[in-house]
Amino acid sequence: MKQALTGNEAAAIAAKLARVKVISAYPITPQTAVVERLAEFVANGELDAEFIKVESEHSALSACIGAAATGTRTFTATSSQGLMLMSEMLFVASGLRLPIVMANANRSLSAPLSIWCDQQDSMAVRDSGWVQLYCENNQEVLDSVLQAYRVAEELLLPVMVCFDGFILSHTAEPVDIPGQAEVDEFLPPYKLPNPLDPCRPVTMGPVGVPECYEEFRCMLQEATRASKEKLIEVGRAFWKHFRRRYGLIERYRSNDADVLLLTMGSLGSSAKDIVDSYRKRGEKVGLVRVRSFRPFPVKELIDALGSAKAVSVLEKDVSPGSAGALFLDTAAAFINVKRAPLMLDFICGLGGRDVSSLHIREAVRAATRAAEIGEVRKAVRWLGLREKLVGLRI
Amino acid sequence: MVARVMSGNEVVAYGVKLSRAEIVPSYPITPQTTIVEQIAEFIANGEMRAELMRVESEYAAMGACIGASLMGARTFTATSSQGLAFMHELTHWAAGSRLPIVMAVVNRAMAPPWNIWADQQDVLSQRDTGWLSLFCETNQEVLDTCIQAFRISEDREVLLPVMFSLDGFMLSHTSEPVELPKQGDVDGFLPESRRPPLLDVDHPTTLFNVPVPEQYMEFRHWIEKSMDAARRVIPKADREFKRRFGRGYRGMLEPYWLEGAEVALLTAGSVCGTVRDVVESLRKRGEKVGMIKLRSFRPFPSEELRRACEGLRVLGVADRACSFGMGGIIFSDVSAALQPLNVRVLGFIAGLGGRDITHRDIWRMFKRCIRAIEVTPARAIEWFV
Amino acid sequence: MREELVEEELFAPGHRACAGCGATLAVRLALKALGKNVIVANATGCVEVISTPYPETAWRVPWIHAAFENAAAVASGVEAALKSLGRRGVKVVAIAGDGGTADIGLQALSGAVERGHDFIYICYDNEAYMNTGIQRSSATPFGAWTTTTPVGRVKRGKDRPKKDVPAIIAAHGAPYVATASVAYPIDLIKKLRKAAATEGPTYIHIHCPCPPGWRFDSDKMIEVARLAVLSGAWILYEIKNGRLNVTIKPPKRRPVSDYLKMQGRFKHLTDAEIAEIQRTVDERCRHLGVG
Amino acid sequence: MKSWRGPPVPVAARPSVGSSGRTSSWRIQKPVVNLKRCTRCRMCWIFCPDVAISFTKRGPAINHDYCKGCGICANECPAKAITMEAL
Repeated sequence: MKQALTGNEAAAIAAKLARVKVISAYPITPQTAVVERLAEFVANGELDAEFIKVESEHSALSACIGAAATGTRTFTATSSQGLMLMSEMLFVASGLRLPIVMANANRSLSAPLSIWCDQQDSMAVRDSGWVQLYCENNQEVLDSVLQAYRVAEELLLPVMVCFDGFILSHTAEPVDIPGQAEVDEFLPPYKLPNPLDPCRPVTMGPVGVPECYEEFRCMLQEATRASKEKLIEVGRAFWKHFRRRYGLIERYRSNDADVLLLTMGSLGSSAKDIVDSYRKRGEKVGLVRVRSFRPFPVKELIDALGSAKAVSVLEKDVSPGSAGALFLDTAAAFINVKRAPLMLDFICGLGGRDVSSLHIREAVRAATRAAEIGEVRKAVRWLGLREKLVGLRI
Repeated sequence: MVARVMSGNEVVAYGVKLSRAEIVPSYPITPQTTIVEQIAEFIANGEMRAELMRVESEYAAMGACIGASLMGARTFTATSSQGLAFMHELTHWAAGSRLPIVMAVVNRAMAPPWNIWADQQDVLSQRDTGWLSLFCETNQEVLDTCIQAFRISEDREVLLPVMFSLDGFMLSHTSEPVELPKQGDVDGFLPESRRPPLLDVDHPTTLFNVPVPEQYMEFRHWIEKSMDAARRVIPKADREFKRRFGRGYRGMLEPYWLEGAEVALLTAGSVCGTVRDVVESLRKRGEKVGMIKLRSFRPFPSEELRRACEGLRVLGVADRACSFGMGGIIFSDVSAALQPLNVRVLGFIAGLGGRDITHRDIWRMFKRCIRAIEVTPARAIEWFV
Repeated sequence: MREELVEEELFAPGHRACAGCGATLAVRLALKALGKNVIVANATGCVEVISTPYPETAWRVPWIHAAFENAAAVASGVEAALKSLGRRGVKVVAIAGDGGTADIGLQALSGAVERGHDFIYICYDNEAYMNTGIQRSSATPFGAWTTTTPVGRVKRGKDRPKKDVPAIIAAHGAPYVATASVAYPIDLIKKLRKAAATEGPTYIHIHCPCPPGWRFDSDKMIEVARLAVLSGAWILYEIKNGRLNVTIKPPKRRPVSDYLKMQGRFKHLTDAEIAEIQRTVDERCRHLGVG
Repeated sequence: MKSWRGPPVPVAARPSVGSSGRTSSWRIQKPVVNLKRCTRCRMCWIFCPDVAISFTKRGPAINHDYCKGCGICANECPAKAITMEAL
């Protein structure tokens, strides 16, 4: 049945539908409503689960690791500073191959302190071995959490479902909530191959001397690569049950486009409006939205962007001293491809800065100009900077 | 100049002593421990006037560094893998607050499985923090980079914390001959250590208040501008160091034997020494190969790299880390920088968790690059187990 | 033999601990007391590193190691999972060293105890970061040499007293807190059995001498541990629901110098410094009602 | 999952004796039990950190594969029935 839900509520309801057994989370803006709603479900008996109200995010993920290793389906949720505090444990969760699912309401990193949305936090932990899905709307948040459990438990990999803080987490949108029976059919109960059990003692997290360490890291890399096919397979299974289609990327009017926008998260919806307005004027502009940033859809992006003349990457994060993470990895995907499009990187929307249609149009114009002159003079640019504030010359 | 045979960790301790660091908050973690033990020795024997804070965790170590640095004291800390990941939230904070702090990262693999040996996963995963990130090939370079790091970090145009990396055990616990500069010369090279405190009862100020969305982005852009400034300051500091002490490291990136080279291998850290040997032996056999030693990972020297790769057909990037679900970490930055040139780039991931990268491994990497001149490789990123 | 001492060995021989290691003996005795139905969450430290080189392990019970500072947090996750699975009769045990308990892991421990999880937290206290090479921790006693509190012209050993973690945990209202020593195995095993029988968070702080770290010959390990108790430097007590009861009262306390003189880490102490340590030990014994 | 090389079990290990091989190579002296003087009080068994002493009907038996020669049993034996001798 359809209901107006915020992103936080969508994530909480998805966790309930997935019949999670142990929730371990620490409140942090803008993720708090996820924790509050789950606490109500447990208090009202709507969800039979243990809710550990831990004393820090580092302990939040540590408790999830303990619970998942003991053989229960676990869930946690956090944002920016919390994600950074638990970043050491992100490596441990993926290294121990525990299928933990986490909802991350994207929020910028401090200092200076900011509670508003950008994707710097989940981007900063892209090397940790977690599958990372970025959602465009609250329906996708709910659906991605359900799909995340299938992907996680079949490949023994933790999955992070990211959605924009406030823009999605606190904005209500109509969301179709599937019935419990349908979800039980789509999502079988949780079975870990080697749980912590006194009847079959096992040692988890031993010392790995150089002679065997690299093999485990190689297996983790292969598992994250294998999660591409798994995400597609689970997306198809989801279409069969719930009639909503999800893949690694979303292509919007991109097949014959000369200029393409490449972005992630809720920025995709605003970009679609701009694409429509250009298309009305007969200009071949399209959009590709990356849903799965890890595993990075190299082949899919080569197919989707290969035919375009120029691509403008719009991303809400930057690696200071280099460029945006999406731009870096997309460039890496195209490095040995003969006919690669020209690429421009636009850093925008940091710290909750609004990315208006004017900014997106500026990105399209820059890409069109680059396509005409056939080269890119300045690859990395910033959109929406207010010079007056700090007397900057861009 | 006093020449002595010293391990990488001892060298860092001497570098910190010569740089007159004042506050050293730190928490022990293998293989970094002998740095702090040596500093404790100096202080206990009155050779060094500094406050060694034995904090209860790496998270507290970076917190203490932030407090000390904003009070104007020259601050140093050192850590490895798990410790660096544990203080990750505060490394972002330190860079965002524009505080000059110098940190030695003795590279060690990330767990699990639990491993204390060297690879670069820990420091390369810190690429978005806003810290400058330098790599060292030899113990001499560790000492010189440590001293240069204080000058770069406290430069008015940069004002960003700097982390410099040395390979765990391969450098940290391996002794090499090192020349120790005299205290007077180092004092001449480094600015006065004491800066005005930002918190002062006479001029009460609030630090790090909350910028609303209309103000936040400009602070991040300021960091980007300081990174651009650092692209000038790092080579300048290196040249100035060479003028005073006779040793220089070609700034952010050192091309090695690229004259007439068709293929080159880019890497960072102590493995560069091995690559130099292999380049030499291959050159004797008439192979047109060379090496590019990456000294500064952040800021990433894109222009210098493009200039160095002008004549190249194929560039191999040997990453001692992996961004799981994608591939090499340095590989992505190199690919973005070399976009305009049509240089083919191959990524290799090798030497994780202390596994040696042998001459044979590097020889095989060069072979793959040479073969890639004609044949486009199926997979751009290959795992060298 | 007393019925407390069961034959079963749940900690296999062949682990890599140094000869005469007190910590491994503490863990061996603890597992003997608790039996097979336990799940161990171990923090990084000597015991973890010496017992689990992949692909072997010395643990004959389920065991998980995540990181250094979260043994108590991982344990609370395991306990919650067991409760949700409706799994009865399995006791969750968190094991960590003094650094992992008093310093880097104190927050996770405090959180887990305050939340009232049903688990036992065992701290094997060898009074410094031995795994990383004998650096000072907050549990290192006053005056002791370590590699980060060296004895030099200006500074001489640790200049702060030992952190009293059992008191901190008791202040959380934990139902059962006790100190133990490897030199008194029966007392140790009885206390662990009491902890196992107690519902809710319990804390056992075991004193474990470390031959390389405290600088004495390995064969004297038990003797040093015993002397710590006989001289009052280490007091064996239990706190049950807030009421303190000293379980082993030495008939006539030995001078603390007998204990200090056996260990190289104290050999630099002057008579004045030893007298100062004697004064603090006397005061603490009077405070806890030990003769 | 099939395409993975290496053991499918994630980073885990099954319990086994001798987790790091014969640690007996570490010792420079070894305990010798004089069964006549031994009173079967088991103090040696209880205080052994390496679980290298087991009890048979005839008294304590030292497992020389894993005894590291630390000397605690000899030092603690009330009847002085155990002496440490050169290898």
